[in-house]
Amino acid sequence: MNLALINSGEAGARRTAKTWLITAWIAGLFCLAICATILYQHATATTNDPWKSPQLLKLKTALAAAPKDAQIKAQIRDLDLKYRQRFFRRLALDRTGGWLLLGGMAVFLAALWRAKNSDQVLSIPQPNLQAAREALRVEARSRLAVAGFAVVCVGAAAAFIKAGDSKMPLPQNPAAPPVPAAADALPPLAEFQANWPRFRGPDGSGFSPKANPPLAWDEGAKTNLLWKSAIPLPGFNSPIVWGGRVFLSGGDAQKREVYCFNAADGQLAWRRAIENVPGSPAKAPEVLEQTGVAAPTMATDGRRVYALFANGDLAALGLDGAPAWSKNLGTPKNQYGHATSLAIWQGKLIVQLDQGDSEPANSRLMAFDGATGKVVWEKPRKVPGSWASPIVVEAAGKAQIITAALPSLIAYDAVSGAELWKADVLEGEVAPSPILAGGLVCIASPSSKLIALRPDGSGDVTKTHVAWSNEENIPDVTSPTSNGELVFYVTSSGMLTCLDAKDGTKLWEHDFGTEIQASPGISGNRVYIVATDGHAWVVEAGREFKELGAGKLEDHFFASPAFVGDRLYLRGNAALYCIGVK
Amino acid sequence: MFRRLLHLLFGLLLLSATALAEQRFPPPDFESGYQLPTPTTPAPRAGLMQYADVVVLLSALALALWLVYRTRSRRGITALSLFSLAYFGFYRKGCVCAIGSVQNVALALCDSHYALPVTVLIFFLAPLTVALFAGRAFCAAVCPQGAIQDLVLIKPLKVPAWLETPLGLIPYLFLGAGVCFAATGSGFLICRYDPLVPFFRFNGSELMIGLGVAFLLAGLFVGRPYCRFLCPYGALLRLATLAAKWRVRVTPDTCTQCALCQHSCPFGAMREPTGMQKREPLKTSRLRLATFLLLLPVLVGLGAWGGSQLATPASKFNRTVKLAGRYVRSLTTPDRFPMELQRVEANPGPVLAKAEEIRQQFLLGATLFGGWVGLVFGVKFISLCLRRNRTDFEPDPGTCFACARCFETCPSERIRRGWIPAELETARSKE
Amino acid sequence: MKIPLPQDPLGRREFLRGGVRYGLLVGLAAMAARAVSGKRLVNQDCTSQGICRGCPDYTDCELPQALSARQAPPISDTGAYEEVCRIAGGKMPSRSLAIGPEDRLYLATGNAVLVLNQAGVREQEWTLDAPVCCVTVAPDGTVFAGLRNRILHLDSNGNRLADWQVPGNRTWLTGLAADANDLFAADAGNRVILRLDRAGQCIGRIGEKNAERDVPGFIVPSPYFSVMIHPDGLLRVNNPGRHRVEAYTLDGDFEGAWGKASGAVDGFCGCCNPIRVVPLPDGRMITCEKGLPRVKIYSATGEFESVVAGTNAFPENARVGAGERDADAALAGLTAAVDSRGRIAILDHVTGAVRILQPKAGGKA
Amino acid sequence: MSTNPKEPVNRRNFLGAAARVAAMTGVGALLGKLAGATAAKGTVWQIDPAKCVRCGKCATACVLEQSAVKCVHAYAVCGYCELCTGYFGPEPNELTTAAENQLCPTAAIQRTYIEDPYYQYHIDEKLCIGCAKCVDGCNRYGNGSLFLQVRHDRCVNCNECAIARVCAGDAFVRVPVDQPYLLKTKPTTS
Repeated sequence: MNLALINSGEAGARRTAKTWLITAWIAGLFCLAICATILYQHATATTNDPWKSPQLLKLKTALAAAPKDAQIKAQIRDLDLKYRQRFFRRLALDRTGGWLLLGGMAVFLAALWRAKNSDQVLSIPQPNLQAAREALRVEARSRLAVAGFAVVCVGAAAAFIKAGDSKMPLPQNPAAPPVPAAADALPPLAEFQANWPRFRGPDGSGFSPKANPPLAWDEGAKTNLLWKSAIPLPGFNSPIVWGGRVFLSGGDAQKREVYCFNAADGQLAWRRAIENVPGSPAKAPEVLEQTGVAAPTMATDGRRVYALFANGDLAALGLDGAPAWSKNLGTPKNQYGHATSLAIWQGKLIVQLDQGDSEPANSRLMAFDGATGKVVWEKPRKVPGSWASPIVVEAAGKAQIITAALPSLIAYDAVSGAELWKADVLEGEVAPSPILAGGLVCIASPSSKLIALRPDGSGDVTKTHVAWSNEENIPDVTSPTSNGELVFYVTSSGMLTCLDAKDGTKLWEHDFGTEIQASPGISGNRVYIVATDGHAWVVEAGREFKELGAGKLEDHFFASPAFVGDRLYLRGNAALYCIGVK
Repeated sequence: MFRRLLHLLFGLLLLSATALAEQRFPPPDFESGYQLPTPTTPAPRAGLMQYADVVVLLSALALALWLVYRTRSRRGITALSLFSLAYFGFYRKGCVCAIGSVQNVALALCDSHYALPVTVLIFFLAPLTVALFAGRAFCAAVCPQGAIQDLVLIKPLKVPAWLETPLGLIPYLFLGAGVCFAATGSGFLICRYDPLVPFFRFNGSELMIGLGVAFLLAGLFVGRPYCRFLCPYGALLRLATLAAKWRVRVTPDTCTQCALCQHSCPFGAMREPTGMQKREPLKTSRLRLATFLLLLPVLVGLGAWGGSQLATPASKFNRTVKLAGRYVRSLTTPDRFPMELQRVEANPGPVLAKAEEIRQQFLLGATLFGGWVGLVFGVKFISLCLRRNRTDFEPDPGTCFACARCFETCPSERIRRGWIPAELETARSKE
Repeated sequence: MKIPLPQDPLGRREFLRGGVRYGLLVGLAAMAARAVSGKRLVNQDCTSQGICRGCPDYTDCELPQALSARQAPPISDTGAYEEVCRIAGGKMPSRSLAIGPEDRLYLATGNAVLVLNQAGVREQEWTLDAPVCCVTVAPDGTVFAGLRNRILHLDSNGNRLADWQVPGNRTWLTGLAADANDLFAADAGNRVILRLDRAGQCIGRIGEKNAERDVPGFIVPSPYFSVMIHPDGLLRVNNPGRHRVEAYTLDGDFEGAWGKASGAVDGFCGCCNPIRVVPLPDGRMITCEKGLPRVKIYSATGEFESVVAGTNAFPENARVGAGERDADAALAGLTAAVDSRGRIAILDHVTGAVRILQPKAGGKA
Repeated sequence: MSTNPKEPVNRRNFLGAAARVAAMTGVGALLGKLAGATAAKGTVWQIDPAKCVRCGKCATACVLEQSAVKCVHAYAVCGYCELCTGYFGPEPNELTTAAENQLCPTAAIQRTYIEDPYYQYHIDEKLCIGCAKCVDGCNRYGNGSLFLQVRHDRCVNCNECAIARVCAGDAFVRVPVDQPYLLKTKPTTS
């Protein structure tokens, strides 16, 4: 039965349908034409928008080179006008084109709709005899299709996870400054010098030319004490600083740990116990309480931090605290406990491991590859135990490692470990470390004299290369410090002496009258002296004594100060202190 | 109310106080009597006009209900569609719409900084409430996106039922993703990837215009592709119609089972009477149902696990997280566009902390999203095993857009309207 | 035959009853949810997601802390000067710097004048009742502090000796200079230099546009205008709109000018520079610029000599455009002052830090 | 709850009614939860000039081909300079309105002489594309009297602003519809 034909004549309907169809075609073509025009305009115009046209830019550069060239000016004006007109023409076309397109589409749809309607033949569908079976099949297929779609979704998600690199480049502790990705390249020298990467600063002389900490502080009056953070385990090592983090180690008979504090707020960013070190002795070494197991100061190359303990455990950790490698060097035989700090040079970790009471016994100097912990070279040393820390200096065209032990000051080539020169100038228990002062290596022979040597010799230079020596107020524990021009040193009883670095003449002395165990340091033109009882003085690094300021903290201090930026970091027995201007 | 009044008073006080305190560095003292112009500030559409939109929305919804249930007029529905397209589409430029409002509601629920405009809440709730009682009248003729697709539908082709089922799941997934992104403050995905809005504005990115053209071209042959296979609000409405009290009924009288309505529906929404379907052995279907019921929690669990894996890569779409990541990378490798990093570099702490917080939110959000995806699939499997008894042809309320096309093809309706003589019908029934 | 509609139309009574029931349901649920979730006020922060309520107020903005926390590189690489000391800034904007007896620094910061010793230790803090725009120290050690339209005369301990109101509703003081008898005040609002005696009486107006006396007039688009007494006895005033430094006698005769507009190192960059000119004891002059923040030295006759500190020494200052806040609260800018030993102190208005530079050893300075 | 008395109460109707009640309870709960978080006033997008870093994305990221963001000139803040760094490029050839001297790529700034030595700068909004070149010049060196604002005669107020999404300074904020501009000059002065 054909119901539709009841309403309209067949032939008439066909004719109308055809008319509408033609209309639809025309409208459709019209729409296409408009689309094409708009697309063409976009394609030609977008690259030459007045603000990004390379041609215009080139002309303007040319004009800057030849400011008087009227021809270039004319060209710029023409081109500028042309592009601007084209740009605004395009905008206008887009607007009107939109409306025209809308109209065209309306006509197109209406015509198609009419064509379809007048052509409509309504007929009752024939009953589908297969319908029942098909329904079941469709259901089964739908289930399959849904399952297939689920698989597609899982695949897409997996691809998304894989492409999106599910590691988040965010630090775990947002308060801590993020750690630069461990790259094989070491940080530049400037960064090394801007930080405080080892015992007594970049070159081991306790001198920072650019740091600018405050002149005065007082814990009681809460002035210039930025923060104070308790240190979990004791240790006599000094803080080192790298990239907004302060590193320390601490330990007792049971545990040895490394701590990292955020320089910004003093929060303990992480602490890592050094344990399960291969070959580590089960028994804690016998050490004096005044030395402890964590006397050696740590070192860093900006990629990892290194820590050495009195039981011979040597560990490398990432800046985020992740263990890199660790090994045991054998417990050094030392009647007080091992105290020599680590040195670092171009990614190599330098360990001076002197031991034995009076007889030399297995003392050695070792260089490790910082990244892997492999021994690069190792040199035996015929010296007994010492407590001075090595420094690495550039002198006589070589990188030299200067070590001090009874009875010699010995220099080694940092690259190969070959011995360069030695000077038998030391006596007593060698604790003060050597420094470089105005091109001379300066070393205090405990309580006897301060000697400066020219570091350009070879072989035994005891008789040939001593530049000067001075015997006044010589310290027994602390090391001297120098800004290259002057040398300062302080005795345990609190006598500060200033010498001219050139010839060793004494310029002045000043008695603080209190016990001082921490080596002094120089920041800019100021000498910082920290006494054991928490008093501190800031003295001008000048040829005359002039006190610039003073500080007071409620703690006991043995560690050397660290200067970074506008701050001073001090390790007390109980806590780490950050001095700076708020 | 009282609080608001207080705020107003306080604001006024503050304003006058600053006016007194303010003293600007004086501009040059012009000798020629030049007067300083003031910059123009063309006003936005007045706030009250938003409520006009609400009134239009509610009236259009009521009118659509009336047209579907009382007059049963396809012509009326088409006319209302044209009006909605003109008003909500070309006049209001497609913003704000019910589809996008889902995200505003999600954001308002999760972010205490965001104030949800009342009008947006009404745009979200009104069509949903209507759907709870009377089906998708909103889709029929009020939604401009639906209207434009309905109007371009010229030659409907049938999408095979097995294909329609999985494609019909996409809206649920899109809804989940859209809510997850909005709730974490990472942006409005649904608005960003609405392919039809660029038409209303005569403007848009190349990608979105291209997508829109593709959808409209497909819409010439496939009924409402966006509504059926993408629209997340449609997914919500589909859920709401499960509870609908009134449903669209094709025939005003008894169904003659002529199947004309099934053929007339371009959206595959018409369900045939179950009497025509073959039954499987009861045992098979029960076993299958039991399997899928057991599978449901497994799917939800798996989905949740998978979702949690998505959290980190997905969180990188958040601006703050992206910025924090760029900042961290810039510490080792220089950034190509450092201008954006300036505000982190000045003070990285809060940004990094915020990024971490958002990442945690994403962990929760993505896990929930994954569970939701598992649930959608599991429920779909179960529903494919269930069979309801139908004696007549009737539209599936979830997929029916109440477009009124089927009414006019029903012989009984045509008789009711007097388009064909009743005698013919009685003659046929005697046959 | 008329077939009825497929569904019975909904009766009015039934509709109302249903409406009331569902309405009650929704209301109850809403109240319950509200009670459970507690009251929540929409936060009033301006965030990209949040809504900003009320008029933004730019004037009361403190300096962004983050800015002051940043560390600018030391000045050493460029020019003949090197940085020897840096005094960190506070939270409030600093606008002016003067150096007095014993090389004390007088810093106009917020509503106060801070007195610092050479090492940067704060010795005194004189809190005044309005933001201090400019400060100078007279040869006798007393201090003049300029508020927007007032001048306070303070003794060396901050006790108030006099408080002069400067008439005119456009008055906006930005620079002061004092010799033994007179006080010169740069009024940026009226584009004039006022000459005041020790009683606070205005005894001369210098630099107003006057064709007869051949005075070109000052162009001062923003509150950066200063006056200094040169060792040769003339006044030196920066005329930012003309990109030059002008010389006037104490009586207001225009004596000449030098300077040119250019982004190159020997010119003054942007639209309105220099913002300050400070003579050295030997007659050479230090100029400060904003936009490209830099401090340079010109000879007594205006030939470019050297750069004291370049743009990269003031990264924060270079980044903060004046327009980041209301122009009144213009932040960018530098102020220089010279102490008795020939060292130059530079105040960075943005960070509030003072850098002290001394001539490099062996360098030509 | 309100099943039609004429309809038989079968399982399907009962389930439907129960679902409706549950759904409406959910709607109520949503309303209650959002009760304190709604605003009767609508919001529009605006640029906070204090945060704008002049990155130039306003010109390209808007959904409108010619951006709804345009430069606004606060005359009261302007210095009326002859050498305007918002009008002239760096190191201008001459201080004239010739194309080679202008910074604006669409020549949307009109420079007019007022009196010696002052010039007025006026934005021709039809031409401005919101590229922020002049804003950068003016803020870097000058008073910052040129700044960007969303112009509400053009803005379609998208639910999610396409520029806000990419804004380098995170300067886009939603502001109440009755205070739609964040101008540098306040409406009142004493």
